[in-house]
Order: sequence, then structure tokens, then C-alpha cells
Amino acid sequence: MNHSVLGFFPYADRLLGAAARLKQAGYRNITIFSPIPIVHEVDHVLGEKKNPIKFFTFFGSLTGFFFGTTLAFGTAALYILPRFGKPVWSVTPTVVIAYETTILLGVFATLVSFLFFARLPYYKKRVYDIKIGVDRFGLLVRAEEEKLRYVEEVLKEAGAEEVKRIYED
Amino acid sequence: MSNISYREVNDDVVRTMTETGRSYYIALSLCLVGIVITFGLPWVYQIYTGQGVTGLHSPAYWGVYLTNFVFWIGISHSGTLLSAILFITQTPWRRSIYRSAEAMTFFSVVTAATMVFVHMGRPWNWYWTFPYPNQRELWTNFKSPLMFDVFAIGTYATASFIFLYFGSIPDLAAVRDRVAGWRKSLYGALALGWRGTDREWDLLQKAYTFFAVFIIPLAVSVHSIVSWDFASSKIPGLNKTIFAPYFVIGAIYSGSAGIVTLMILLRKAIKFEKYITHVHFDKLGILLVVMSLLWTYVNITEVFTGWYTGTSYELESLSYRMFTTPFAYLFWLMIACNTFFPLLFVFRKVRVSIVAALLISIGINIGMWIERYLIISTSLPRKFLPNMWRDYFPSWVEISLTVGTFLFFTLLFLLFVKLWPSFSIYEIKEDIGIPMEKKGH
Amino acid sequence: MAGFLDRLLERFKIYREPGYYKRYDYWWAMVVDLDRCTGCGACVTACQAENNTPVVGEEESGKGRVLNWMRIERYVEGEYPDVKVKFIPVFCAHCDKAPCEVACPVYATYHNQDGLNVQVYNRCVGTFTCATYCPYDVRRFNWFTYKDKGSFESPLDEQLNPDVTVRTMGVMEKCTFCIQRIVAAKDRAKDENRKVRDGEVIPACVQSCPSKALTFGDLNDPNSQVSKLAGLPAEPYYLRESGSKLAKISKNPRAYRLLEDLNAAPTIIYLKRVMKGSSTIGHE
Amino acid sequence: MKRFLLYLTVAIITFTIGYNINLIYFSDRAPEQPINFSHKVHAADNSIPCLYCHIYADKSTISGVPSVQKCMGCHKIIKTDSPEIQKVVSYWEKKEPIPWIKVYNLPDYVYFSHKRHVKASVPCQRCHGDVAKMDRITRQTVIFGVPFLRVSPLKMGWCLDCHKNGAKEFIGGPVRNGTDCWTCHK
Amino acid sequence: MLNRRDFLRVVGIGSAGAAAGFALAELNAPNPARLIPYLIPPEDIIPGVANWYASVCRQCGAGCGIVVKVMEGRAKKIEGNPIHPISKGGLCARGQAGLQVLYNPGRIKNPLRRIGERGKGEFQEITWEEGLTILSKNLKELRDRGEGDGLYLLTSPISGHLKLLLKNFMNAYGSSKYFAYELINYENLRFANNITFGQNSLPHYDIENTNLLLSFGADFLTTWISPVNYSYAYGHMRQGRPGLRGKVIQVEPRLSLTGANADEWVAVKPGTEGLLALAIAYEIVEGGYYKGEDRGKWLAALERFTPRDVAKVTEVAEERIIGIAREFSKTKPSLAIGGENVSSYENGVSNLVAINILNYLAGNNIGISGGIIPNRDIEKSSFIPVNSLMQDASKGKIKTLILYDTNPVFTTPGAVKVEGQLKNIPLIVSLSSFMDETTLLSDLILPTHTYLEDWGDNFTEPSVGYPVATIMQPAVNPVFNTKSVGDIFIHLARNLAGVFQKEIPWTDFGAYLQASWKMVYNKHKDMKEIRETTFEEFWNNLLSKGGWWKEESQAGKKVYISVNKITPYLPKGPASFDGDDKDYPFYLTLYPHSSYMDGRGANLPWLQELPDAMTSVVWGTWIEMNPERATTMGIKEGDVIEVESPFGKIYAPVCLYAGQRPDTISIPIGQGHKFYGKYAEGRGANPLDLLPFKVDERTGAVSHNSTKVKITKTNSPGRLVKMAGWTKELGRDIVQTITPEEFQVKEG
Repeated sequence: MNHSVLGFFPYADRLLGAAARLKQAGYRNITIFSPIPIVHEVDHVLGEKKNPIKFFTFFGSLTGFFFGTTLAFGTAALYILPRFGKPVWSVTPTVVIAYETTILLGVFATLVSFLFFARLPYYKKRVYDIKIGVDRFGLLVRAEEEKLRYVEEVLKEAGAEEVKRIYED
Repeated sequence: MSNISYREVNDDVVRTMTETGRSYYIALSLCLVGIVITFGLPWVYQIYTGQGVTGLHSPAYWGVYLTNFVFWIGISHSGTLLSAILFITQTPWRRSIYRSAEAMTFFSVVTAATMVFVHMGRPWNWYWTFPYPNQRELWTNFKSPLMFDVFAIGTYATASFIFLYFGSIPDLAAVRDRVAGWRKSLYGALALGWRGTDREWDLLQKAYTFFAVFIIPLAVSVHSIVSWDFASSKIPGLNKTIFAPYFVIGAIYSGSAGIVTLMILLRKAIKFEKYITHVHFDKLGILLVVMSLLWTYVNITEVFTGWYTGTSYELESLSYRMFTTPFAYLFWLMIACNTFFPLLFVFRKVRVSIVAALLISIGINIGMWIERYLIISTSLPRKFLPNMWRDYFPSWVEISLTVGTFLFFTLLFLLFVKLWPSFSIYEIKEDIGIPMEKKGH
Repeated sequence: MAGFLDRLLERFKIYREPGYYKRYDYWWAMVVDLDRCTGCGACVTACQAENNTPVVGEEESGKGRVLNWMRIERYVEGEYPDVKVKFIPVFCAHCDKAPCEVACPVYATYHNQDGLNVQVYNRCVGTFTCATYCPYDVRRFNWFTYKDKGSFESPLDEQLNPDVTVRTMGVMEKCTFCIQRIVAAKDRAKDENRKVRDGEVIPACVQSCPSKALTFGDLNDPNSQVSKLAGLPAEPYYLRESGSKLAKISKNPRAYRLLEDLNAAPTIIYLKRVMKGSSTIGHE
Repeated sequence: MKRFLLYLTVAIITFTIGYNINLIYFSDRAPEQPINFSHKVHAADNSIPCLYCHIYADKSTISGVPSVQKCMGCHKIIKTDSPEIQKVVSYWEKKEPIPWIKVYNLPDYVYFSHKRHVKASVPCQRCHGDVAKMDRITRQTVIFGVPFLRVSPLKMGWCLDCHKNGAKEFIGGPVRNGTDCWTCHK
Repeated sequence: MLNRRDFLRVVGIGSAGAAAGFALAELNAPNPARLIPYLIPPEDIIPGVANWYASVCRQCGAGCGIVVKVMEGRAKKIEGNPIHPISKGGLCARGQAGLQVLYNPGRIKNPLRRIGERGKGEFQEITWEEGLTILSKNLKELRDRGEGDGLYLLTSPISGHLKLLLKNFMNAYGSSKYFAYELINYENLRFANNITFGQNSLPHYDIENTNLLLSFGADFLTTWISPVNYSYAYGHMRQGRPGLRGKVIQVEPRLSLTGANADEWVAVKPGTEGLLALAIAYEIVEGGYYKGEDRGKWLAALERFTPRDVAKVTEVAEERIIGIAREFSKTKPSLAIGGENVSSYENGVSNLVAINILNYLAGNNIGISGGIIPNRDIEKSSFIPVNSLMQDASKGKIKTLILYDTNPVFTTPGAVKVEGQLKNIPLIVSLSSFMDETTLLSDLILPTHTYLEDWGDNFTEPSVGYPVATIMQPAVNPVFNTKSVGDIFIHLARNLAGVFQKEIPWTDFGAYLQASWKMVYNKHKDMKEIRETTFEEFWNNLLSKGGWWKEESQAGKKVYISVNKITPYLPKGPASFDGDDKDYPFYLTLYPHSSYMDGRGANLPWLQELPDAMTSVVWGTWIEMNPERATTMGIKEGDVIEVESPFGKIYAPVCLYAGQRPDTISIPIGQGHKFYGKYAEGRGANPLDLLPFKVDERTGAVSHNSTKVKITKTNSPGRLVKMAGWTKELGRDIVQTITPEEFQVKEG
């Protein structure tokens, strides 16, 4: 049965120190809560994470480009109304449209992939404390119950203000 | 700024959202009433009666409505664009101003969009301008610059809203944690269940970077496309290749001035002097000087390209704009506002003087509005066949709706200030610095 | 699969053909002999009678909102007593490269198979862009629903031409070369299984012109009245190529097109007025 | 507050639905004509060809309603005792035309020529439905006395469909220039 | 989320909403359109397909043949009759606007009887029976009292069988007082032609084939005599003959539309045109271009008019006079015409005689193709100087005045005070379609058909070298409760009975017309031009063709002008003007507006909105002024100025126009109606208010150009609505030109 320990830190370096120690000790399931992005520092401690978003962005943009092109060319071919001595398939305007749709679908893909990977939106109850939104850093470690004692120790040593255990149902 | 505590930041921002003075409500209701009077009623009158209530005529088919459209699109430019550029370049002073600037972007795009519908002769058929499958098998004409506009502005509005919203999620979560009642459920829903985990932060930063990267070319393309509405015509005074950079630079210029104006007012109104300091105005002042010089250069180039054609078409259009009353007054007022006064920002004293900055930035915005007005209303009445020349002046409906757009924008902004964390809590905190026991890395 | 690809390629070729020029059934065009035109304005009223264009009244006229689809422009040159007055009737030139067509976002204006630049009133949303882009200022806008404003006060409405719709507020309109007459002539021709004859279609303005300054016909037909007057060779397509000056290919020394250097390729061909004083021949 | 909003939303949505249901399905129902004329009796039972009465259909854009004289031409002798025929007679005697109600209404900006379609041997039933089965002229199929989906919606897509695909039946291919706007608009 | 109660509520609200929506759609549903069948289908009408009826245009006296497009019984368009020799398929703006005469909202819809004071405009609708009874009772009483001669009939100069009918009626009634009046008339020209050519008619000016046209103030492209025909001729003269291009020289103080189209403009001083003509004539004779035996006599007669002397008076350079003279006599054929402008000076007849002489001396341009082709004599004109009618009125001689198609209250000079004179007439009957100024003063108004609803015919004067008769047939059923004017008189005749029964036995005017044409047919049926074997065939052809004409030229008849006979009629000097030069520094040139003519077209909105050809002004009166002169006086375009003559004053805005002599101002006639439907009322000013009571005693024509005026800038409200924004071309090559020389080279 897995349970978690949550510790609150007033300072980021202490938290990071604790995290580093736990990591070394072989704890994998470490989550760091922070009121501000400390991505670099966390990466330093916990190792850099993969960035899956960029592929989505890329393919989203590519889809957007083809969507725009198809829209402009296709609708022109569906209903032919010649204009301005221009061919039915006119390249320049299509490029403009495709440019915009590239960006639009790129943005959408980024948005969707972000939400997907960040598991948002999520409205059910999760481990959280409102202090995190203000000025406290949190360290959540999830492990088998017997290993949690060590975690608590580490956290306290590192200078956590408060350490609590969270039992899951 | 480092002497401010994190908690204070949270308190200050939440305070702006929860504590509401009487003057706010007065301003809000004045805005609402003003919109109904200056915007709603005249527009209903115009829809009911026809576009004949405007001062438009043949051949001046474009007038103040399009001026407003271009102006608001221009205003929209700086917010997001600056925010994105400064984000990518990791400029620290961005952090306390960018949220409002992005909101300004979104709201002015919305304001500009209303002008499109006001401008249309049959606004109830607005959906015909969108490509959607229909039984008539009629699609839109993608060769039309207006269609580019539909796409560009649509994309821009969407993207800048997403940009604005994404940047705000952690703050919305922070606000969610502090409020009660209906606000709780509202911000609970808006915050999407944000917890501030390292994973969330990581993905947010990465996604945000992509948005920022997208926003920059998008913003440039939007205003170039708006300029193509004019430049792809054959009309003397409009048909110029310089128009795209001219408009983009003008847009950034007016947008930056708009930020300055707005920041000064906002800072005063919600007492945020400690977050928006002289540093910001110092930097923005330098930006304005740069933009002013750039704008002046393109403006001179624009006039020069017209003059250099040597055709009677361009020359008449130019002389009508520059030397014929009443447009000459406007033209030279514009030059004064946009070229000369901003040069005062060269002096640091002026830059950090709030009053001077306010006056000059408002002046720039007036000047930029005049620029758009002149482009439209001095080119169309001086087209190719002199027999059709006829001056254009706006009618009361047009003037009233123009005032209405400003009220509309103000209303949106007032609501924004109350309903949205108008300053980025977490980024101000970033500005303050990560709390470390040992200083330095 | 190969057949599909071939078809696609063929399509592509067609779709890349600028403006479909060579596939037009007719190429309606008008020749205006400025030496015959007296500037009397009969055509203007004839147009108004034929096409249900409303009378807008003094107030609106003063604002420059008359809805006449055509107008006579007058240019007064010189000082007393060496005054020269020149007239030119200006209508929609049905440009082959019409700037207005590219402007409309909803395809309310386009080029049809007769070489006409046509306006579909019920599709118009009123963005004004076509009128703004038009170098000849020939597009007119329905600022109001003039029918409701009393422009066709009973019994004046009895006169309204049933072949032409009465436009409502917010719609752009312009000269159609009296397309209802073209439609009627084509209808007749179809009954008799033939092409429309030269001179069978006469727009209202051409019909009324007392001095016979206007001629209307098919430029695709080398024997038509307009082709002869314009002095065009049998295959006049390259008139539509960019940069083509009429003066270079026409056998008629008087032929020119209005604002030709704008490269809108108008299909209204003017014949220069013979007049003492400076000549504007060969102005390049 | 929340509840009120819910009610309001529901009301607005259903209002729109109701409005549109009427507009789409019920607006063209068969109006009651001044005389209870039956196409069934004339076109089916007595197999009178359409053009016998609608004499202008192959000559003009409009097909034409038969003149009162035309009605009287037959009904001087036939079924003179029927009350509906008595109405015709009374119109004839009053020298008044019969104010029929138009069922197939086209907007002012549409140009439609009966002549062209009749000459292309498009049967009248193609657009007007099987009038020979209708006692009262209608644009809808009637199921259990309830007017249902339209026989001919008179919408642009419907016209276009025939101009592009349906026309093959009659002229062996799509209508030449059949999708040009000014073929049907004016 | 939803409990049962809520659910039920939602369902209830939902169904109520749907029902409300359904009901609203039901209420909003458009009223079903009606299909109204014919009672009896007309044989020749297919609904949706237009019928064309040939007829004649009555918007001016030119008599153009028209065809009227009629759909479902309503006139939709008027076009020129392509086979008609006058209009040749063309039609002017006035002719096009004929539809608005027919469908004018201002038409009188029912017969009216005056109930209030005269001129107050209070009328009561009556039936036709009542109206005609009132009139016939009055006429009967009048005749019974032996005052038959007290019946006056005043019409416009009409021609054809209607005129004959009216004449017959008046004769049968026993009155000789049938007169015609029109402001813009050609009586002076007829008179001058009678003196010179011995023919009291308007000749055919063969502009079509001439090579040099010297026009003295004849605005033949807009208003003068037969503008549509002359426009066709003009076009043909310019570009209709390969290799040949006729030249036009226009002599007039104000550059008219014709002047604008001419190659040269001679801005002559007002009133001296006749002298200029004589100077040219002198030069022709003196230079030996005139080769007749009586050269010496001519020289003697013209010796006062040497170019040198005349140059001083006319302000035209001597060399120019000589140049014109040489060109005029060398070019063959050449033609000189004198127009409205010249004939309406106080010495109008003399000017026209001088111009006619010019034609004679420059190689006898009379009777040749490209010159003047005289018509047959027409019957003596019944034209009346309106002042003599007024004298009769003030003396109480007029007991009953019937007016038809004429509006003397508006079209007479202000000083005549027609309004006051008419007070003495016991009964004024107006046969008019519109409530105009004169009709308003009448006691009984019998509304007439317009020409599109009526029968009639027109014998064109001047025709085109051969007789042209055009038939007028009702193209549409009457729009209002009106009657044909012929029918009114036939009805009156029936009511009066007696001698009329014999003279006027017809039932209606159509029958009368057909009977008259039967007589014409019977008389001429042996002619080779008439191929029809029966009258029915002839009549049907007449109606379908629109008229009857025999296409042959009458050229070839030469005339001889004797010096002695002509000398007394030559102009003695410049025309005299009312108002001395010091107080009234400006000559006043009035000209009929190109659209409204003498004001009759002012109630037609199309014409009101048709930009004036020269100034592009719409919906109002304007005063044309030389820009330089205006600048020196501090007057800008659009300023309202007061124009004052010794006889009256008017206010109107200024329109600057470079084609205007600095010492002259010009005002178009036609606006300034007090009553004439809502499109004309209270619009602009009537410049006739400035004029004295001055007519040519011999002909009765009003001299409307013989007044001088002064102008003052005022601040009165007034508005100049101009369509043209800018009149300078700015080197944009909009109207491109080539010179005649280049044209000759390229053509050759």
C-alpha cells in the first residue's frame, strides 16, 4: 500500500537538498510543489524531464498548414468563381491563410498536449495545500508505508516546517 | 523590490479583486451607461436605418469605423508581442506589467472586432465571412485581404487569449485558494485544478515558450494583413509596399504608448506603485523613443515613396493630406505628437516623470489614431477620377460609436481588473527572487 | 489510379489558368466614341429607368450618394475664353482583372463566363471593400432601403422593372451591362439553338444614346461591331495579359482604355475625342 | 440565481428550436385556397396535362394561373351543381379574378424561368411534387394529416443539386453555367 | 444535479418556450402572396414577357418616335423607336422620364371643382359626369347669351388631329379664340424663314451631312427644336462618314453643351451675334466668295458691317471673323444656324435673318444636302403673344378660358402678372394632368391622360426632309380617373348637341383618329409609298411601325433672296437691353434647362437627379458665373447671390463656370415652381421673375435675353448640390484626345 509524506519548506534550497537526498536514496515518486517556477533547479536535482509537447506542436502546426492549404485550394475548386484574372488556385493568398492556420492549430495542439500531459483540468480532490499558492514549497514523496519514516526524517532534517503523512484510501 | 514578501504579493493582488470601492462601481456604471448611449443606441439606429447615417459616401466608402478598427488592432499589438519578446529574452522588468498588457491585447482585438461588424452594411449576415459547409455550396474568397483578416484576427484573438489564460493559471489557483463564495467556484473552475507541482510548472513553461514563439510572427502577420486591406488596393495613398512595416511599427508604437498610459492609470487606481516603478517607465520610455524614431523613419519613407512616384494620383493625395485644410492641421499635429514630443523621452527626467509620460503617451495614441484616420480619409476621397472627389467627415453616429469603443475597452478592462489577477503573482514573486537560505546559487 | 492522377493534373492545369479567359462564352464589351458623345445624359436616365435605381433626393445627392450606375464626367480645361469641356461617360468597366473581385470576402462579386464582372446582391454583406478598390468609382451602395424611404412612391413603383431586383439596405450594386437583357437574349438564342447575334443585346444606355456614341457587343467575335470599332485582331485575348496597352494592338488610332496603366484591363474601350490643342497620343 | 439562469437558458434554447421548427417544417404548409380546387381530380382523375391550364409555362418565366374564363370553359357544362364550382361561377359573374394563394414563393432576387425548365423536359412533378395526388396544393408530404418534410424546399442548395447532378437525367450532364450566380439571381 | 421538481419545471419552461417560439414564427410568417389570374386572358399578352407599343414622345415638341415596354399592363420603359426617322432609336433623358409623367404621384386623380377662394388650392373631387356637365352648361349659357367668342382655348403648340378636333370644336361653337402658347418657341425662326426663304415653317437643318456647322447660340444637342435628331446628326457628322469629319463653330456668350462639343467657341458679346453674322457675310461678299450677279448690291447693303467695325462691338477679333468667313465659304457644304439664344434678344428676328443670309451668301446652302432643306408650308401659326391674351382678360373679353397642357403663370415673365389678369375671367377650366401654377387658379380641373395613355398623332415640324407622321397609342390603361383631352371635347360636343353632331359625330377620340387616318389613307392610297391594300392593314402597320413617313429627300429646291426685300430686316446694331450699363453691369442669359425645358420636367425625380450636363448641379437653380469675375467680386462657389433686374429679383447659389463671359451671367429656366408636385415645389428660383413684359410684336415670342442685371452677395440660405467634385483633369489622361490633323493622318 502506498502512502505519501508531505513536507513544507520556507526556502527552496532546503527543499531541493531534501529532494536530492531522497532521490539518492532511491525514491522515485517525488513531487515538488512551489509557488513559483523553479524548473531549472528542480531539473538539476531530479534530472531533466522529457518534453513531449514539442512533437504535438510540430504536428499541430503541420496539420494547420495542410488544413489551411486544403481549405483555400479546396473551397476554391469546389465552387469556381474566377476573379481578378487570378487562377482558381492562387498561391499567394493560400500561403497567408496557411500561415495563420499553421499558427492556430499549432497553438491548439500545444494547448491540448499541455493539458493532457499536465493532467489538467482535474477537479477532484488531490494532495494540495493552500500555503503552496503563497510562499511555501512542498515536497511530496509517495512510497510504501514502511519507507515513509525515513522520508519524514530527511524532511525534518532538511528543515521542513511541517511534515504530515497522507493516507490514501 | 526584494523587500516585498511573497504573502504581500498575494494579498495585494487578491485585494484588487475582492475589495471594491465606490468609485469602481461608479466608473463601471458610467461605462455601462455610456456604452448604451454612445454605442448601443446609435448602432441599433444604424442597423435599423442603414449605413446612410454615417458620413460615408461614394467614393469615401471607408471612414472612421475602419480607422477605429486599425487603431484598436494596433493597440493590441504591443501587449502580447512585447510580452512574448521579453519573455523569450528573459527580460526581468516585463514581469509586473505583462499581464495587463496581454489583457489589453485581447480586449483591443475584441474592440476592433466590434468595429468590423459596425462597419458592415448587413451585419446580420456576418457568418457568411466564415468558411463553413453550407447548402449554398458557397465558400469564402480566400483571395480577399478581408478573408486574411478574418483568419489573422481570429487566430490572434484566440492565441492571445490562450496566452493570457495560460500565464494566469497559477495565479488563478492562488486566488482560488484565497477567496470564498461564488468566486471560489469560478476560480476553482478557471484554475483547472492547478497545484504547482514541478511537472505542471515544467510543462507550463515549455508550452508557454511555444506560445510566445507563435505569438511573435502572428502579431507581425496580423498587422501586415491589416495593412494589406489597404495596400492591395490600387488607391493612391494606400497602394504602397511600405505599408506592412509601416503598420506593424505603428502598431507596436501605439501599443507601447497604450501600455504606458494604461500602466500609469492602473498603478494609480489600484495603488500598485511598489510593483510598477520608475524602472518600468524608464525602460518603456526608451522603447517609445526607439519606436518613435522608427515610426518617423517609415512615415518619411511612406511620404517619400508617394512623392517619388511623381504621378498626379499620389501627389494629389499627399498634398491633400499634408497641405490642405483641415487635414493639414491633423497631419502636423500627428507629426508633433508622434515624432517630436516622444523625443523628450531621451531625458531620463521626463522618462521617470509620471505626468510627462502620461501626457506624451496619450499624445502618441492621439497621433496614431490621426495617422489611421488620415490614411483612410485622405486617400479615398482623392481617388483616380477627380470628378468623384468629395471630402469625407464623420457623422455624429460615427463619432459617437468611436467614443463608444473607448468606453467598451474601458469596461472590459474594468471587469478584468476586478475578475482576473491583473498582475502576475508568480512572476512578481520570481522578480523578488526564489527564497533561499543561502544567497546565490 | 493513373487516371485519377491524370485527371488531377488536368484539373490543376485548368485551375492554374488565370481567369479562365479563353473559355468564356462571350466577352461583352462596350466601345464609347468620345467624339460622338455629347454629354447629354440620356444614358444616365435610361440606366436609372432600366435598373430600378432609386432617386435619393437633394439631401443625399449633396452627400455624394446618388445611385446612378453610370455618370458623365466633365472636365473643364483652360481659362476663359479658351475653355475646353470634355465629357466622358463612366460605367463599370467590367475589368478582366477587376480589383473589386479580389476584395470581396464572400464572393458577392466575381467574373462570370461572359466576361462580366457581376455583383450578386443577395450575397453582399456590405464591407465596402469592392467599392474602395474600384479605381473608377462606379460602385454604388444602398445606404438605406430606398423603397421604404419613398423613392418609389406609389404609383412610381409601377414602373419598376420586374427583371431587375430592387435592392435593399446594405448592398453594393453597380452597372451590370444590363445583364437581364443578356440573359433574355441568351434565352432567345437557346430557343433557336444558336449563339447570340451581334447587336442582339443592347443595354439601356446604348439603346438610348441619341448620338450613337455607345456600341455594345462581343469581343470574342471578330466580326462584331465592337471588335471592328476597337480595331482589335481576331484573337484579342492578349489584351488581358498584364501590361498590354490597347494602343499597341489596336488598329484604331483612337482606341484607349481609361486609366490603363493601373492594369485592371477594363473592357470598356474609349475612342479618343478629336479636339484641337494638345494631343494625348502615345503617352507612355 | 443558478436555477434562474438554467431556466432562462432552457427557455431560450427551446424557444429557438420551436421557432425554427415552425420556420423549417411548418411555414410552407398548404394554405386554404379561396376555392377548394383539387389537382387530384383534374390532373389524375381526368388526366388533364399541366400545360392545358398553366399555359405560359413553356413561353414565359411564369407558368401562369388559368384564367377564370378557362375554368368556365369546362365548368359551364361539367359539374355545375357542385358548390365549389358555384363559387367559380360567382367569381365569373362578378367579373372578379379568383385570389389564389401562392404556394411556391421565390424571393425577389431569384430569377427562375419555367420556360427553360419545361423546354429541357423537366417534368413539373420534379419540383412541384406529385400534384396529381394532392387535393390541396402543398410543398410537403402529408403523413396522417401532418405536413412533414418539404417536397421542394426552394432553397439554393436544392436548386444547385439539380443543376449539378439531377440535370443529367434531362440534358445528359450538368447545366451549362448552371452554377453561375447570375443564372438564377438577378 | 436535478431533482424531480426541477426536472418538471425545466420541462414545463422548455415546452412553453418552444410553443412561444413556434407562435412567434407563426406571427412573423409573411402574408401569403396572391396569384391573381386574368378573368379573360388577353390574346397578345404573355405574363412575364414584355410587349412593345410604338408611340410618340410628348415631352417636347420634337415628336420623337418611341416604343413603350409594357409588362402585365404596366409601362416599364420607354425607348426610342429604332425605325423612326426622328429619333432613330435614341431618346433623350426627358423622353426616358416620360414614365414618371405617367406614374407621377403628383398627378390629379379625379376631376376637381374649386370650393375655396381662387388660388387657395381648395378643391372638391367630383365625378366626370358632374365636371363635364358644369362645363357644358356654362358653354351652353355662354352661347345662348351670344357671347360665343368669349370662349378662349389656350393650349401648347400641338399638332396632328387633336389640333384639328379642337379647331373644329371651336369653329362649331362659334369662337375663333383658339391659341397656343409656349415659352420656348420658334416663332421668330419661322418668321425669319418666311422673310428669307418665303416659307413659314421650320426647315430641316441637315447637320448630318454638313462639313462646317456655324451655330449662333443654337443649343441643338439639348433643347433646341429636335435635340435627339440633331444629336444623331451630330454623331453622324463627326464620326459617321469615314474620312470626313464635320467641324462645329459655336458662337455664344455662354458655352452651352453644344458649345462644349464644338471645335471652336466664339465668346461673342451678347446681342451682337447678328452683327457678327453680317460681318462674316460682308467678308464673304467682299472677299469674292459670293459669285452672284447682285454682289454689288449686297456689298452696299452690308457695308456698315465690316469685320473691323464689328470686331469692336462684338469683342471678336477681326482676324477671327475673316478666318471664319473664309472657312465658312470654302468648306462645302456648310451650314449656319441661329438658335434660341440669338432669337430671344429684342432683335431676334433680325439676327436670324442675318444668319439665314449667311447661308445664302456662302454658296447658297439652301436646298442642298448638308444645308438647309425647307419643309412644306404649314398652316398659319395660332401662336399668341401672351400679353394680348392678358389684355383680353383684363378687358373682360374672356368669359371662359380652357387651358390644356400649358402653364402660362409659370412660363411667362414675372412682369406679366398673369395671376392677376386671370382674376377677371369668370370660369377657368384646366385640362391638365398635374396641379401646376395655372391649374391651381382654375375653377374646374378635368384631369387628362398623359401621352402614354392616350390616342393621338403628331406631324413633325421640322421633319427630316420629308413628312413624318407619328401615331400615339395608349400603351397602358389609365392609371387614374382621367380622360383623353379629345374625349373631353367630343363629350362636350355631345352635351352641347346641335351643330356639333354634324361636325363631331364620333364616340371617342380613338375612333375619331382612326376615321381621320382613313381619310388620309383614302386620299393617298394611290401613292407608291403606300403598299397596304386595305385600310385595316394600313392602320395595323401604322400602329406597329409607330407612324408613317415617306423616305425621300426634298433637296434641290433653290431659293433666291433679294437684297432690297431683305435689307429692312437686317439688325440695325447690337440688341438693346433693359437696364442701363452702370447700374446693371451684367447681361442675363436665360436658357431652358436641359432636363426641365421650360419647367415642365421639374416634377420628375429622375430629371431632378440627372446632373446638369455642364455644371453637374442637381435639384436646384444655380447662377453660372465666370470664376475670375467672381473672384474679383469676392464671390465663391455656392454663395447665394441676389440677382436684381429693373423688374424683379431672385436668389440662387453661384456656380463658377469658365465657359461664361465675364460680363454675363446665365440662369437656367425650369425651377422655382410654387405648385407642381412635391419634387418640384419650392425648389430653386424662377429666373423669369427677372424679365420685363417684352415680346416681339410680330411673332409673340418672349425676348428673355434682353435684360441686364446686377448681383450682390447675400447670406441667404441656399444650397448648391453639385455632383462633380473637381473639374480639372490634372494630367491624368482621362479624356484622351487627338488633334484633327493627327486624326486625318491616321484615318487616311
